[in-house]
Amino acid sequence: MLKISGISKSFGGIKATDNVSIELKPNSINALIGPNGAGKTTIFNLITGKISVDDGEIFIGNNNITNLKETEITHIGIARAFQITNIFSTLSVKESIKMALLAKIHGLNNMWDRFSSHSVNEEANNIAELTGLKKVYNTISSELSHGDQKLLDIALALALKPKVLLLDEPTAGMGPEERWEMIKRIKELWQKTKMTVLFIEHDMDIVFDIAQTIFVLQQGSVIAKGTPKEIKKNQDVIKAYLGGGKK
Amino acid sequence: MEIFALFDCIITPACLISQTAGGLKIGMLLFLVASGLTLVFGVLGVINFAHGALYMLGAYFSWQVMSITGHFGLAVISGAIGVGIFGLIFERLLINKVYNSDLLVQILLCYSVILILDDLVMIIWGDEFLSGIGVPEVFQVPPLFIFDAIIPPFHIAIIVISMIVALLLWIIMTKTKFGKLVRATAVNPRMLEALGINTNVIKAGVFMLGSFLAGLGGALAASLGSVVSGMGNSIIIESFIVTVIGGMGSISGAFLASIIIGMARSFGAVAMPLFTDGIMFLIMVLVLVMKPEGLMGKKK
Amino acid sequence: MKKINKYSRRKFLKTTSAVAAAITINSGFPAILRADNNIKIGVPTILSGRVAQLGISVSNALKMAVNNFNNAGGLDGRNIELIIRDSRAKPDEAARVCRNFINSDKVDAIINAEASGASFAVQEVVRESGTLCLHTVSETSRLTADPSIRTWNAFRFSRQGIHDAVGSASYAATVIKEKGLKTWMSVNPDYAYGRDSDDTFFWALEKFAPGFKILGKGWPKIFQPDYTEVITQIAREKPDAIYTSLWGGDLVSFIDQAALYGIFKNTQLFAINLADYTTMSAVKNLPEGLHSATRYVAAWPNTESNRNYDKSYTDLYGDHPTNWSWEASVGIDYLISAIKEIGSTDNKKIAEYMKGKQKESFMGVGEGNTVKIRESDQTIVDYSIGWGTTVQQDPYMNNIQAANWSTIEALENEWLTDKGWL
Amino acid sequence: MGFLKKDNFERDAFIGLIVWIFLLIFYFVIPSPGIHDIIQKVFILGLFAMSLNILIGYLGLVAFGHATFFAAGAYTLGLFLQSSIVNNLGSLSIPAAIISAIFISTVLAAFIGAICIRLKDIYFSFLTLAFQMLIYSIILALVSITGGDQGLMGGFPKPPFLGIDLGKPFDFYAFTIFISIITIVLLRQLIESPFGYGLRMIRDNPDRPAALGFNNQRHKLIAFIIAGSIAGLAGSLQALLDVGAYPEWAFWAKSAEPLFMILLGGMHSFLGPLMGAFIFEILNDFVTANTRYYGLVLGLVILSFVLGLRRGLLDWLLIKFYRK
Amino acid sequence: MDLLETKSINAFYGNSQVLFEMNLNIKKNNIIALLGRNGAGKSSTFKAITGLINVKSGSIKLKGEELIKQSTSKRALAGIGYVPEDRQVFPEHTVEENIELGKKKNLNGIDNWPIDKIWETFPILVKLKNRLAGQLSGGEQQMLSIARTLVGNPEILLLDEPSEGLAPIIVEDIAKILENLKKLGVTILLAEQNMHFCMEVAKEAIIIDKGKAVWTGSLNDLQKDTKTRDKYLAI
Repeated sequence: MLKISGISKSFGGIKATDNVSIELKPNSINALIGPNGAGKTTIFNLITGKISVDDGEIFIGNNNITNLKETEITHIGIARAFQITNIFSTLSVKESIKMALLAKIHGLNNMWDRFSSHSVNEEANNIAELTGLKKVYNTISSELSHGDQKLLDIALALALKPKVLLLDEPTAGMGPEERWEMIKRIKELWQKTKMTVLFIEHDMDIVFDIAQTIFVLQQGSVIAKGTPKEIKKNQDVIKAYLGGGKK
Repeated sequence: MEIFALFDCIITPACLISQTAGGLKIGMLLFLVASGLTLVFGVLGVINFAHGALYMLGAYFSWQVMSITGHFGLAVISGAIGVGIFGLIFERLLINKVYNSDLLVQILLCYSVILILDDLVMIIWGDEFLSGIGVPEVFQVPPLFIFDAIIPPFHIAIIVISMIVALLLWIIMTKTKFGKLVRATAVNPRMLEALGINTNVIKAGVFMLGSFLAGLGGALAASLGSVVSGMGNSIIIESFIVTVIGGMGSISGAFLASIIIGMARSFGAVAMPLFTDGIMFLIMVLVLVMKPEGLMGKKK
Repeated sequence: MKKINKYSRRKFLKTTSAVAAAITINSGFPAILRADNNIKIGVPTILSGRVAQLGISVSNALKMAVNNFNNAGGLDGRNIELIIRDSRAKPDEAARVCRNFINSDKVDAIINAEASGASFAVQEVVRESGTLCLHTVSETSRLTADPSIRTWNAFRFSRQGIHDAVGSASYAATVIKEKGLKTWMSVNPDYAYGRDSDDTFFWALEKFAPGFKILGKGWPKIFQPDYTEVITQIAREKPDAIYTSLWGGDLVSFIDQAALYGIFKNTQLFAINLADYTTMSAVKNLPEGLHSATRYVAAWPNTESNRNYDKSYTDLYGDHPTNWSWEASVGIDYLISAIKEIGSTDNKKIAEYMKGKQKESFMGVGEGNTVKIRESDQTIVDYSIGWGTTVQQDPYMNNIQAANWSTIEALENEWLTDKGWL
Repeated sequence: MGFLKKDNFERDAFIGLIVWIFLLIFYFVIPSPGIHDIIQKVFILGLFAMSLNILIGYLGLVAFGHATFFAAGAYTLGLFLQSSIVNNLGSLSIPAAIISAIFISTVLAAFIGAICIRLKDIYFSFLTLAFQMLIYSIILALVSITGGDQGLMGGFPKPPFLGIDLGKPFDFYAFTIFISIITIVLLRQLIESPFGYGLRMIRDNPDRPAALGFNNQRHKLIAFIIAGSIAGLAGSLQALLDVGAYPEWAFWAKSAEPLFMILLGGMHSFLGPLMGAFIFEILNDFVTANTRYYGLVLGLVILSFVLGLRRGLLDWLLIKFYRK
Repeated sequence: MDLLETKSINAFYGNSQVLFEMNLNIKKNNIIALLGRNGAGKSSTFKAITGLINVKSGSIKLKGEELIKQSTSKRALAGIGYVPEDRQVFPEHTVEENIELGKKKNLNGIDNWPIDKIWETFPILVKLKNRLAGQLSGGEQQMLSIARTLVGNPEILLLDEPSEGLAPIIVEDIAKILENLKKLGVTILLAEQNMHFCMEVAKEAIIIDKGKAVWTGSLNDLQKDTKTRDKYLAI
């Protein structure tokens, strides 16, 4: 579904990602892990076109999306939720989801209809149900709990009906119970929508619990990939996490 | 537009020198005011629209001291120091409340202070313009002739004073502990806090220094002309032009931009006498479009 | 130093009276609630900001006249009520204030004490409403000289640029002859008044003393704090004479700054607006022998009634009248005598009365010390225009020469013809 | 009358109509021209402030040179009606003048906006200010066309059209308020449309829209142009009222006025700026009638709003009594 | 008495909670490793102690004195020395100036760290004295950041991931300096992901996970306790 082949990116001479290749199967759920500063978020930014690729190519299905504009890539089928919650603070949950739905169909150029009575209402409702935000449907985003804000961020991405969904630390900043709640939700979503999911996560319990394939990143390179079992045993990975760097 | 007049001027030493000296003097007086503005912005992130009103206060304070003591130097210094103290009170009472507010709130706060001060000085010192504090007697001498160009010694004094202020400012900012703290506050106040430094004190000090500079500019302006309510309103716009052209927060940028504006005024008066203001705004538009961070500003 | 001390005491006096004035200028709100049979006169003017002195000196002059009228019993017991409002020098605000006077306060007349821009706005309001209007401040000739701007119900009591220009030029011509001045420069504020003044002065000078040469012109902005760029040009060109229509604080700054260049040693300055008490006393070390028109000085016209006027004003307000004061005084005198004569405030009758009316006045230099409202353009003529040299102390002016009104009017006609306004 | 229950255009138009009729009745009930004058000006300045609030309140862009478009509208209308075109158009002149005023300010806004929206924050503000002052300098310099500092002098004719004679106070009152209400209803439609919600989205989070596949810059530019054209309309109405146009309207201090109104009324409620215009005008009338220290009073009022209430009056009322 | 004691700290970034009832007890003259995976809350713990993030409830005591209501600068003056993870040197100040900015005496007016001693301890900085800090390498910046905090005579040094992103050889240098500091009696709380690095310098360790302290003990024990390691540190 998503194929990244040999992408590299440098910032001021320092290689943030170095010849990274990742391939995701359709309808799979995958994790991207690695120590701080390994370049995980950079890879997300490269995929979504937020920053340009120096070298290498990225495909969704058969579409080459390398260095297209962020908006174009979004329309082709990649959506993301952010590490630092990235929502619209003064809009309600309902309004926010509708905005995302309208953005998808270029409906935001419409000046002649009322936003409140616009036809995407039902779809928005579905997405809220799916993400469990129905109970806070009319709450202003800034007043939501942290967990719900995270869910809203994901709901915004879902509204774009992406082929590939990227989640950057969906459980960051949550209490232990909230975390599992969130993970259950994500699992459910993935099962229902049949999307391809790639997520970044630090909580290894979570990673091993839901990821089918895990990619381990260190200092800009993929040092290992495989099933949770394979990864747990991988010596390089253990060293990266416990040992003194590239010794 | 009289391009030929400009050309004639540039090839005539008398014209070139006198216009250059004139432009330098205009620019240096402007620098005094603009440097305070850019300093306050650079460190506190506040657009102090009321900076011009502080300049006006400097003129009034020095006029008051002059009328009591009759001593020029004392009048200028106490005008500047008076405004510095006023600035400190202003910062403690009002400005520090809007450090983290929107641009709009900062602007409106400062604008309300302009409105209030403009009327207050009229209530205190009367509606009519005051006569200014005049030029000290030592400078009431015939002007100098350099290659046929006439330059009043007092203008040289103003240029020298402003240059000295610029130099002192440079020394304060680069050589003293206070200056180092100020520059560090501008970059990373939270780290400085973690090193045990109360940045609120630094901020108040910076605002005081900025106000002092505005007051000094106003006091010197009072020696060259009348003192009147609302006199800050034209200088504040010019100071903003200087600040933007030089790069917001950059003192060396303000120095460069002040000279550019001084020269634009001086030679603009020869070439396009009816559009000298327009020239300044045109430069400002061009700089913002081509290099929004200003000539010496840093890209964010 | 003594001078400054004295000066500041005077300031203090003025400040107190200004604060008192601020409290007494009170037409109340909302205006609709007040209704009586007073004769109401609305005065839009500038009371705040840097030209507040304009509005204050007009208000003072008007109050002085109105109090005298009211104390004398008014018109069959009807008093005149002045409603003075600040427009803050904004044309749209002046228009709004006027509409309010007319519509809400139902004023019988408007005495317009606005500067030029706002005066044109007031003119449009009264053109629509037909309210009687006396312009007493704007000096722009066009306000009454251009027939397309005139209206039957508006009269001009303020001096006019073209009159001043002719008067100035004829005086300058005598100095040119005497001192052999050949080369000229001019420094005028960069707005309509300054440009008109420059235009008309040199136009008229050409008639009186052709053959001079203009070396250059400076156009500082109004309220500009720094005149260096203009002064360096003058210092370089070394003209024999300079003409300037700068006024108030700007003129003070210009003279102070130019004196540093030693410019007035060899150059004659013709500053049309210098002989104004405030301006004269504000200039540091006033150079000797600058030339100025008489804006208002007690010494000219050299008559008993003029000195009396100065005295009664000064006694009341602790300060000399200004140019704007005399204009307002003459205006309200006309209005009061019209009301008395006619016995009502009928605007058509008053307008009829004023047209062509000759009236004795302390500023009059016509036959029997009269001024006249010329019928053709409803504009004051025969007011005193004098030129002389300035001196440091009272009476502030020496060797004053009066302008000749027949010359003025003859050249004015020529100018109007040139402009296509006649 | 089912449409009244929903949030829709018909309802707003209906309310607008009711308000208009109410204000017409008011004209005769309270026959005070002074109050009528204030109401007219509140609507004109309200339009000006509401147009700026599209940028400030809904888009989060502090535009500092909005009076540029106000002045452009005023001068265009004045010059149009002073020109000989009026002779040819006759009774069509006034509608044509207003349309051309809107057109010229729209074109100007498109040009200035396209350059300004590329910048952010304070740089955006300063560039709009610089453009405004540049245009102010040009108005002053082009004396032969604009009359320089004295403004357009000598008035202009106001030929009646469709039986409306703007020379008559009632006609002017009814016409100005009618045009304003129509514009406000249209503006309401814009703000409540998906487009309008797009503005809020950019304000709340300028980075996110791109990740939703949405073009920020184009949206901003369109909003800037619409705001400019409404300011131009407000300017043209003001010019009709004062039968002239003045350079003061292009000066930076004029741009500060709608900022005050937005502050006083509230930037987060649709009618906040209109309410601000009302407070501003009443304050203006009351203060100038009672003291010449207008600046002192206005300054203290603004200060108390900035530091005390911390929001506009309508915003405050809505929070206190409605949203809780 | 413990030198530093935190009790039931609940801390937030905006409205997201990062620390949950965090308890720490640190004794004097020691290097303690604060271990935990990425995002476990190590940096947040430091920021809560220095007052850089919002602590809604709990207690932070240094030498028995309550700091929770104090501003960041007051806490620094009281003896909290903080070396942030990203070093945060002032890039446009020279090395010497950076150190000058951190210069202060401890609360008793005693200066244990005169500048000369700094140059002795960090010889690598001596020749860089007049270089702008922004031009230094990561390792040099790390040394500078530590030195800058030390001249302020802190009671305790909060050192956040000093080895992060540095080449192994530099990491060794830093380890040597920490050994040295330990000998000089400096109390250090050392946040690390890299357990290997900690083994060299620290004896005691605290593990935090999901915003809570979950394990305390000696590093040697931890080395043997694979179960705990797998649970909290390994993959």
